[in-house]
Amino acid sequence: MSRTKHVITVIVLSLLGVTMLVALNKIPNQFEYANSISQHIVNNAVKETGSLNFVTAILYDYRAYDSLGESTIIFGAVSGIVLLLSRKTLPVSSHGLSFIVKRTFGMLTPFIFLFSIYIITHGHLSPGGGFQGGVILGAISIIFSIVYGSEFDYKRYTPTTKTLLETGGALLFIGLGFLGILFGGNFLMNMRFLNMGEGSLISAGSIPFINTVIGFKIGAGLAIIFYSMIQKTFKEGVDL
Amino acid sequence: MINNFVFVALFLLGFYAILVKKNLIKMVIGLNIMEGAIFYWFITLTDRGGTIPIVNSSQVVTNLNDPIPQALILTGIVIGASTSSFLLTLIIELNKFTSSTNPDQLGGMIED
Amino acid sequence: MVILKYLLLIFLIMTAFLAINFKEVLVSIIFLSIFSIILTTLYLIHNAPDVALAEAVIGAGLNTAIFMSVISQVREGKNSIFREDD
Amino acid sequence: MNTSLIVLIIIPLATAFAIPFIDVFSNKARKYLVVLSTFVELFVLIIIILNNYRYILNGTLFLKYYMGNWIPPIGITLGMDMLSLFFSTMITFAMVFIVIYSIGFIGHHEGKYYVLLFLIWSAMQGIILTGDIFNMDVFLELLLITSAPLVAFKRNKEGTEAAIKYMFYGTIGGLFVFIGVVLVYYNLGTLNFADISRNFNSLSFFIKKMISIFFLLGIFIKLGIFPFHFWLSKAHSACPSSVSALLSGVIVKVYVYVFIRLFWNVIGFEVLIENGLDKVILVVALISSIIGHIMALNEDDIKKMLAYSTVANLGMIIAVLTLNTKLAIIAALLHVFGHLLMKVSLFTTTGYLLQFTPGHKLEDFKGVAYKNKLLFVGFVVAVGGMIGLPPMIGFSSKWFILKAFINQDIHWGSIIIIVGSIIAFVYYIRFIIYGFKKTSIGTPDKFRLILSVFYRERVVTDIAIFFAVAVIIAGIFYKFALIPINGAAEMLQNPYIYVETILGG
Repeated sequence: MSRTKHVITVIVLSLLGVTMLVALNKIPNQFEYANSISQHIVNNAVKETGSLNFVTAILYDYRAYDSLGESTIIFGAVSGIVLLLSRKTLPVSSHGLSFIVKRTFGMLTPFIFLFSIYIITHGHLSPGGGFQGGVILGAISIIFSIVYGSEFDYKRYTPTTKTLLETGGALLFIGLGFLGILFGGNFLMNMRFLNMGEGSLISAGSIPFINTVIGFKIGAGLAIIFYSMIQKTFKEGVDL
Repeated sequence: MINNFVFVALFLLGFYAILVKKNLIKMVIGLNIMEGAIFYWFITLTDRGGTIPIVNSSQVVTNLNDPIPQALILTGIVIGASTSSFLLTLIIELNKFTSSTNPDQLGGMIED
Repeated sequence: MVILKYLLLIFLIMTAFLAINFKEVLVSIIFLSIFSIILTTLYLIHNAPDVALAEAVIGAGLNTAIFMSVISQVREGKNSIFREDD
Repeated sequence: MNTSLIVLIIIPLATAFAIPFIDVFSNKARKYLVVLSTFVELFVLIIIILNNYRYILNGTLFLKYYMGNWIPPIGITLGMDMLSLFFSTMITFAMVFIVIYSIGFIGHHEGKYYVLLFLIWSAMQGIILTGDIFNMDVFLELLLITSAPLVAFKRNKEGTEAAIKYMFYGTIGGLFVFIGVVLVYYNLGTLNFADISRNFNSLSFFIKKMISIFFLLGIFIKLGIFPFHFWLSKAHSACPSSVSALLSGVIVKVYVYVFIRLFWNVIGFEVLIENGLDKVILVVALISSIIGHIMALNEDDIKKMLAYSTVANLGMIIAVLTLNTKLAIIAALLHVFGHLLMKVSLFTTTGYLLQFTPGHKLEDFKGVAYKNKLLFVGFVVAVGGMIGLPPMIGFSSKWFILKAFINQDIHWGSIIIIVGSIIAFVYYIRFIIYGFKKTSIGTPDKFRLILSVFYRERVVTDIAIFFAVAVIIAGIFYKFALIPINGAAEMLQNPYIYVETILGG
């Protein structure tokens, strides 16, 4: 872009910025908390859903349909990326990092896995939940393909298991939704069965199950994304 | 007042990156900065100075932060991550045909 | 706490500006992950732990990994991008 | 509480998830699953129509569904009123035939193509039936990220470029809609359509204007209206014909639905009149219509020309909507229905005809009429519809549009539409003329052998001809289409029905 075009866009953007700033400062800065729906949620979320963490209560119970849409977005991104990057040539294995790094990660990966399982299952008690835990699970597969080379990742965590995990997780989520209908309620109803007291692990009805399902689904999805991205090929990628 | 200024500054910085920058990867970075700006602005708007929206038992805590914006932003962050990872795949794909990541040969964002 | 917040806000704008205007793409990606980390601390200051955890994991962790893998496969300039030896 | 609403959304979603699952076990089962689930979805919709046939006739259909048993303002509610029923039936019929067309056009070796196709289908149903503003934003994003890989399906240079541009414009549009959602939640505290429209007028004049501006910006970027229409022609032409039929014909209609739902039910059209935005929309939409026609004129690549004519027709639809009379809404909805049929039939026929031509340019169109005479007649019928010849639906919808403009005596609007139709006549006819020209160079069949890669020839031609016949049938019996459209126009004229049925119930 020539110099003048550069300057013009900067001037136009700063003018736009000034108008936005003036407009945004006119909003009353006191957020009327009373008449908003969060007042109801804060007051009786623990009774209705059993989850102590209100953000997880909203994500996986009050607005669980949003999280279904959300995990479909990730599913769509994954199938889009696989559609584009499914190379016809044989993936060449990148040969991983030095021995020291491999040994340290050998010791570290189980704890990362444990941490992500903790984040997923304790979604309704402490901060965290299916999405964040699932991304950490995906990070483990990223570690595999960087530190140990994508061929190691290919053998340990084969693409078929990844697709099975992802699509299985998604179908399980819809199954959990229909389970709500089976119990006489509506789609994605929170069945408060096997409820062992307030703060215990399995205490918020279907929220922990939705958490684990989403966690594994996102972990597998990110593993697929990263695996199909990291592949290197020798010659020019073959077309359709 | 400060938060609105930060939001507008970051939002337009990202917008500037998309309009002007030569490198496609820089444009995706600008997109991420725009999304981060909106999410941070939403949190500052609805921050009542309350405590973390997690209670340790069923007694009602009065002064809690609003949990709904946090749920919306969590969904937004994950949407932003999947859109930018797909955009980057398209950039890898484009690089097979043109050896540079310069959007000008794309005919630029504005002209057809 | 308030001074820390304003300090971090200044840092935020600086890293965003540098992430965009730095010549080297690799360095601007590092600035993007610093941007996410500062955003995480700001979310913690605003009492939003879930969002902070998500931003940390996705912004600093995932985005950087994916940007890096894209950088390694995308070459500016003439040479074909798939030569293995460079 | 009728679960048929959620079943409408979940069936394509479940098939999209099940296709890779079944691929792992046997790759032949995918064909039967794809066909089976399209007809199950069609069957569910027909059941809905037959069940409440009386309500549809007198235009008072309203189905509600509370997600997870939460009462409206707290949880997410699905609502199907006359407008959603009209759009949902239109989209389901179009999608059934597009899926069958792509079975013939693309074949079965592309597993991920059908996954994305069904994800788009469930995203569209999700947007049409949802009653929650953030949920609509999530599904809009889902529609964007699943249609972008299909734009880049051909994996050549134009396809990838078009997809990158499509993604950037779409994401920025999505961000503006999200800012609108943020402002709505901050000022009103609720995310439910009915709850927002109930106390939207309690806001100050300035905030109402800001919220409607942000929503307008987001929707106009996605619709490809005048200042942001650069991406649309590249995106709709760089993909295989079945995908461009899907994009130009069906996905764009969902954004028209979002425009109507947002500015009639949620924000209420008086707010737009009050802050003078409706005149702005009218002018911008008409400019976009004229620019679309002019750009289509100087474009000689047939698919880009069809994409620009979509921009032009969208401008026309949005312009007529802003007149906000009952007749105007009926005209707009009829034109949405007509344009869907004609655009899908145009893209399906060109998809078949383009396999005989070396390129998409005008000169390559020589002698195409003699390859498949019946199909070229279908092409001519669809072109006649777009121009507005009497028996086709294009004529009746343009007739209503002109009547709506004249009743409001905005004569410069009707002049622009007439001039646009004349320009459309010019740039469509040249393709038909070239089609009938005899080709002097060698036998054209030489091309056919190289390029014909169709999986099943019969399916492609039958679907294309079916759509052309549908254009004529809809044109003659458009009175039947008017039944749901009248009901929808009634419901839009008094939005309090929507609020009472969702919140009052």
